[in-house]
Amino acid sequence: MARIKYFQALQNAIQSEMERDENVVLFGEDVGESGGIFSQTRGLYKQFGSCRVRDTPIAENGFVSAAVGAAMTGLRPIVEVGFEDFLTACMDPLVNQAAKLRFMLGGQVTVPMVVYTFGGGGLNAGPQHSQSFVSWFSQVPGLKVVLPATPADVFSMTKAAVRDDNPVIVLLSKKLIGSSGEVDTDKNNFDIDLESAYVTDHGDDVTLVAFGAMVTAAIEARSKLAEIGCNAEVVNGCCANPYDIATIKTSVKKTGRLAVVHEAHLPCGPGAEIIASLVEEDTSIFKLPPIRITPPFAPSPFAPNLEREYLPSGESIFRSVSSMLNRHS
Amino acid sequence: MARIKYFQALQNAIQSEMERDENVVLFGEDVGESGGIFSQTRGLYKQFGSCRVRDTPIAENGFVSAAVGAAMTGLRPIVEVGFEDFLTACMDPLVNQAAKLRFMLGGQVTVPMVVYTFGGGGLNAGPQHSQSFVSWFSQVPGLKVVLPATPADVFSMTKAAVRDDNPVIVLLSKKLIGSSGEVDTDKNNFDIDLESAYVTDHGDDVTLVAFGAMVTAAIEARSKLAEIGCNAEVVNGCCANPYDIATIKTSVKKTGRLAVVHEAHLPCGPGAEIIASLVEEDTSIFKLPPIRITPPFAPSPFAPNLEREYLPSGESIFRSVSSMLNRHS
Amino acid sequence: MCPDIDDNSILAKKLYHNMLLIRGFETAAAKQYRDGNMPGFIHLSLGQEACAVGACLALKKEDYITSTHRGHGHCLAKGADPKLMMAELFGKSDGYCKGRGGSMHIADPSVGVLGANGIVGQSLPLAVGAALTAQVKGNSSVALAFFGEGASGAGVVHEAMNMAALWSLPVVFFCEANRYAELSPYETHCPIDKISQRAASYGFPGVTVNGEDVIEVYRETEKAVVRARNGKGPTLVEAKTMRWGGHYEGDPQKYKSAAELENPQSFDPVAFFEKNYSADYGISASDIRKTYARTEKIIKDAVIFAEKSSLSPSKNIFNDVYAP
Amino acid sequence: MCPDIDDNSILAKKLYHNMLLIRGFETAAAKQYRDGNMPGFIHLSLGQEACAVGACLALKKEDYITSTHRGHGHCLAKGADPKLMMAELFGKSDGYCKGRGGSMHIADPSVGVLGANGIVGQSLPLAVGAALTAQVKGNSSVALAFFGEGASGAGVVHEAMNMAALWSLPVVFFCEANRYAELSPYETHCPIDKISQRAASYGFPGVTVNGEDVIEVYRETEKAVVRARNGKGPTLVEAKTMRWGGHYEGDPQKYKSAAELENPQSFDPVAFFEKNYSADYGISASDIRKTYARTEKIIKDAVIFAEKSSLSPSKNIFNDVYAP
Ligand SMILES: Cc1ncc(C[n+]2csc(CCOP(=O)(O)OP(=O)(O)O)c2C)c(N)n1
Ligand SMILES: Cc1ncc(C[n+]2csc(CCOP(=O)(O)OP(=O)(O)O)c2C)c(N)n1
Ligand SMILES: [Mg+2]
Ligand SMILES: [Mg+2]
Repeated sequence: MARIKYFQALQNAIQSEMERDENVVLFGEDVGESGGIFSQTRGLYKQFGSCRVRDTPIAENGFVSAAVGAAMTGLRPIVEVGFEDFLTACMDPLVNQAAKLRFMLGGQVTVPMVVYTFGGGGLNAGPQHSQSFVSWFSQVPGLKVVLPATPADVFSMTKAAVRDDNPVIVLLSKKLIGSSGEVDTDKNNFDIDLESAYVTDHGDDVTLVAFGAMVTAAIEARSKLAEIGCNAEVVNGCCANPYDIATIKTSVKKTGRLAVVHEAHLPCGPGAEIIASLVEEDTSIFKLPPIRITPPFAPSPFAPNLEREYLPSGESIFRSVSSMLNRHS
Repeated sequence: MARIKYFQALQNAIQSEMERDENVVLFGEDVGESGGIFSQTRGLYKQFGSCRVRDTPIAENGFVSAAVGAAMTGLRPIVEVGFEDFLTACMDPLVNQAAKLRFMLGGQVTVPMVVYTFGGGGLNAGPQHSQSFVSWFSQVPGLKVVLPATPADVFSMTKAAVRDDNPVIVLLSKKLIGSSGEVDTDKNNFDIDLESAYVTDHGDDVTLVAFGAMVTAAIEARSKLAEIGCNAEVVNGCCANPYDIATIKTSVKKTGRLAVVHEAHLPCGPGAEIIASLVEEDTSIFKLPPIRITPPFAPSPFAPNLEREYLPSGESIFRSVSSMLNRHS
Repeated sequence: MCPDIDDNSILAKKLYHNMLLIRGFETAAAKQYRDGNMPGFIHLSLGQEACAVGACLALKKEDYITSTHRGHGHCLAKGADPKLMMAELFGKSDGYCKGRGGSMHIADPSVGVLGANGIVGQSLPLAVGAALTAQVKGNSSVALAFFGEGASGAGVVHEAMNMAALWSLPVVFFCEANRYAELSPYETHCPIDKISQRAASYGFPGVTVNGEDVIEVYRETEKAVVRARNGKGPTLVEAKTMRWGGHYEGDPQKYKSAAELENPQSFDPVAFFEKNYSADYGISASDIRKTYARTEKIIKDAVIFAEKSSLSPSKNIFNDVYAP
Repeated sequence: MCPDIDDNSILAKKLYHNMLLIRGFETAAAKQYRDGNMPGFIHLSLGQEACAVGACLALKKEDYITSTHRGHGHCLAKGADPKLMMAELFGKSDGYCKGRGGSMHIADPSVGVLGANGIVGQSLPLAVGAALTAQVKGNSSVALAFFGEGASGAGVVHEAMNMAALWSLPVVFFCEANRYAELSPYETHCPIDKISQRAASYGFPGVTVNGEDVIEVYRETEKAVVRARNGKGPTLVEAKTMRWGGHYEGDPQKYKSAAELENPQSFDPVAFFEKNYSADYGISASDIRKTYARTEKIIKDAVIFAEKSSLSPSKNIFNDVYAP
């Protein structure tokens, strides 16, 4: 076990997978000699050389599609798209190529590739550098999508993603880049699958399902709720294609109350999917109306005071959940 | 009133808006002299000339972004992206530019533009030419999204979209291109707003909310359901940003039963949003668990027998709804 | 390295044979389509046979191609099985894609066909990726991407060429400038006469060839392939060719002039070969007849195979969405 | 049409003044950023002043520019108000974007600034759209798009240039090749020495200028603007320039050599002007001192204005998401 940072967990995971399998290559903007704009690829160029670690030109469509072509022919590319906002530039290779090729070509190929990116708000990066597009990818059969919330998540999910024979999108959180946590970096048997949510903190009164950076916020809210005698269970949603409804259902069956927290917008977001999936199976699962806690339906504003209000936080989750409980007690 | 086809309604709407306002221009691949691959722009080049009606090169990113630049400076561009599947190529101008510019520039600009496209299945066009990305755009503040289900819808929604001062995406259905309907093409006061669903057929037993081509299928299912004594209410969802939850709620309050039908995939689709929105307000609104009727979570297959099974149809909606009713009676 | 074409009549015969194979396949497909046996859309390459054949015979089996919506010829020329192709066009279970892909998605990785593709422009970066694999693995494979002059306006084409140049990848970009993109002519898409001039933007060679002349296509592509195989990086080869028919089968082609519609066969790579090369390569009238017969038989068998193949069962729809 | 520069000392003085204004603005912004008064990221254009100024003074007020993440200089040169810009960088309610956009989204349509933009490459098609408006409306406006050599690898740049050529639009593509894109050098992005060569791919003129020399930048851009205004279509102007600092303020610049880090000011358009042109244009040492003082005062006022401006109220977050 070691205490490392979120971005180091990424670097460690890539490094150990590249050591393990020489077909793993890494490319993206500034991932090479410079070591990445957040130092997330530091040392990899030196260790693995210019053939396996490459700086690309600014051509997300082209280099993600090249990753698909490489994956079809025997490499296992890891590709960085620096900001999640720039996935808008490579939707075609992700959705029309990577996700579909295996099915569309009758099973003749596999497309083992990983695209990781830093998304969400918290750094006052403004409307074009703070977005969360997670639910777009929930809509796409053939893709897997994960959202690591801790350095340990980053490490294990990235490694599992590299080993997966499908295209996997790893949606990292910009806000968490410098956060620390315990990671067992020596561990090498990746029995975790990419499709499991997990409970971070147990409780009986209300279930908080959160994704990515919102997990930390939910855990903060849990502490505050404890002060008013509410014992919340926090579920780290982890994956958004597929959603681990089973784990969430187990919790909601117990608590009867649900708040889903995410940085993606409300309409057709992860919260909608989770609530609909639960009620479809059992209309009486909710003792109280479930709630979704998300940014307001506006682009992400730049100014710190505005962004602070905009993003769900421990405080705002606490407020929303306690008013949900009060309204109905 | 005239009986015209779906694609003609589009042509008529564009034509009359171009006659009304000389700032309206049209561009896209093959919309010019050739009149469009579905004849959807026939005659416009001749009537309005090569300055206002232009064939673009194959450059969806570039020409949609050019539409944004034109809209910011005083034109009202209508842009065709032939197949909805190719919107993957212009997500950046739609999401990072058109949708955000007004907000992001502090209200200094408006971006009045329309992007229309033909989506969904039914023509055995295969996995890269049959998709429905509607819920991606439900996630994007600043956009409006409509899905015309009839020639009358096409006519009024397109005209209203052109007059709207926001970027509007009109998701047309490939399958309906040749379908006919009554349209009041002389009507010119477009009091309709772009945010209203409407009931096509009244009923008390179950609410079928459908979008685009699925409205026809739902109406078919309604006839079959009538044969087994079930009186279904069909709601044409019409818009997917925003969703008209009020109209849907009125119906579900009455029937207590809901099936949502769409061509978009299930996870985080319109059905999820509608169900979550309703249950959030009132956990007892559903007498029976609501259902979502969508294609299976796989890419759209080419072969007719496969695509027939894949897409929701009058028959499959009937089966799903009747088994929903049976399971619980 | 491929043998020199000048005194290689075996190769010349193969070029000719393959052109006839494509001619036969496309003609049969057109008929089957008109007869209602083929669903969806098909895009034929009649008139462009010399491009597919000249380019692909400059490649080895271990080399890759990526193709477009107009890909039948490319796939056949690279060695795909006409039976499995035809079955796919019919939407049958024995088709290359089990009926899931159709005409625009024919692929056979076992002979280096990484797939036709319905998204204009994507053939280039996909080939760049395959070339990257070859470079990283240090084997001598080359990737060749087919694309049209319409595709040349797509941004991803520029991105792919730029990346290939920067990384000196073993890739050949092969543009079939067939006068139209969908319903609009070359001039709608390209502000310059020769797309091959764009190679200068990336510092690699570009050449324009006569797409009616399969020997010329072969010779220039072969140079590009050798260059790529020797680690010298990409080349852009542009072939001026002609799409005999419409964009898709059934296209009324109202956008074409009467002259164009009347006699598309004025541009005919098969006839061109017969006229200009058959004597040189010692191909007799009887050889020609035999080649016609042989390719006709192959295509006939392919149609029979496709007809007999069963429909894909819809219960398998979840197969291959995800790899296990 | 813009006046000839050779005997126009008023214009020369304005060029000089505006360079100093940018120099002052960026220097103040850097300080405010380091002092923690500016949130988010800022990308400075110190060293590149001659590009923004030379290009924008070749334009009229009715002309448009589109800019990039490194846009302060462009906006100032085109006439945006330093006060409202600085307030935006502070995230205040009086900023151009009411604090919603920040450094990467400064815009002032009233003087033709259609906005800085955080998406690399999009400045070009947005300018193409503005040029389209001018062409359709038949007025004489021209649009100029700034972009970097890094952006030149983006597909949309190719799409925009191709479209502008095909439609003969009144647009100027202005590339600031400042040696780096983020953390990687020119060679990572461009396989050729001069980006201006790419104009040949579209059949319009391309020229490379010395980005240290504001007069040369002005003169060549002016030719391009006149060409565009006369309906002759686009031009690509590339200025070889230099980014003094890091990609963003605070960038540790580990990727630069010691030599580069030591003396970025070896490339200095302001000093270049003073040395080579001040005498020609009759600009005395006292004029120079006065210009420094005047621009310093403007910037100081801008900072005070920004400091005094209030925060944007978050209750207004739904304003301007949709037009009424
Ligand atoms: C990204 C994208 N945009 C548009 C289309 C629609 N489309 C299919 S083929 C075609 C024309 C292609 O022209 P060209 O590249 O010259 O190939 P050709 O059909 O002549 O072989 C177009 C526009 C598409 N398939 N993909
Ligand atoms: C589509 C997209 N990809 C990546 C980025 C991240 N990014 C911001 S600036 C930059 C480098 C741009 O280099 P250049 O065009 O040379 O401009 P400069 O910073 O040198 O002014 C990159 C990669 C982005 N903003 N947009
Ligand atoms: Mg063509
Ligand atoms: Mg640069």
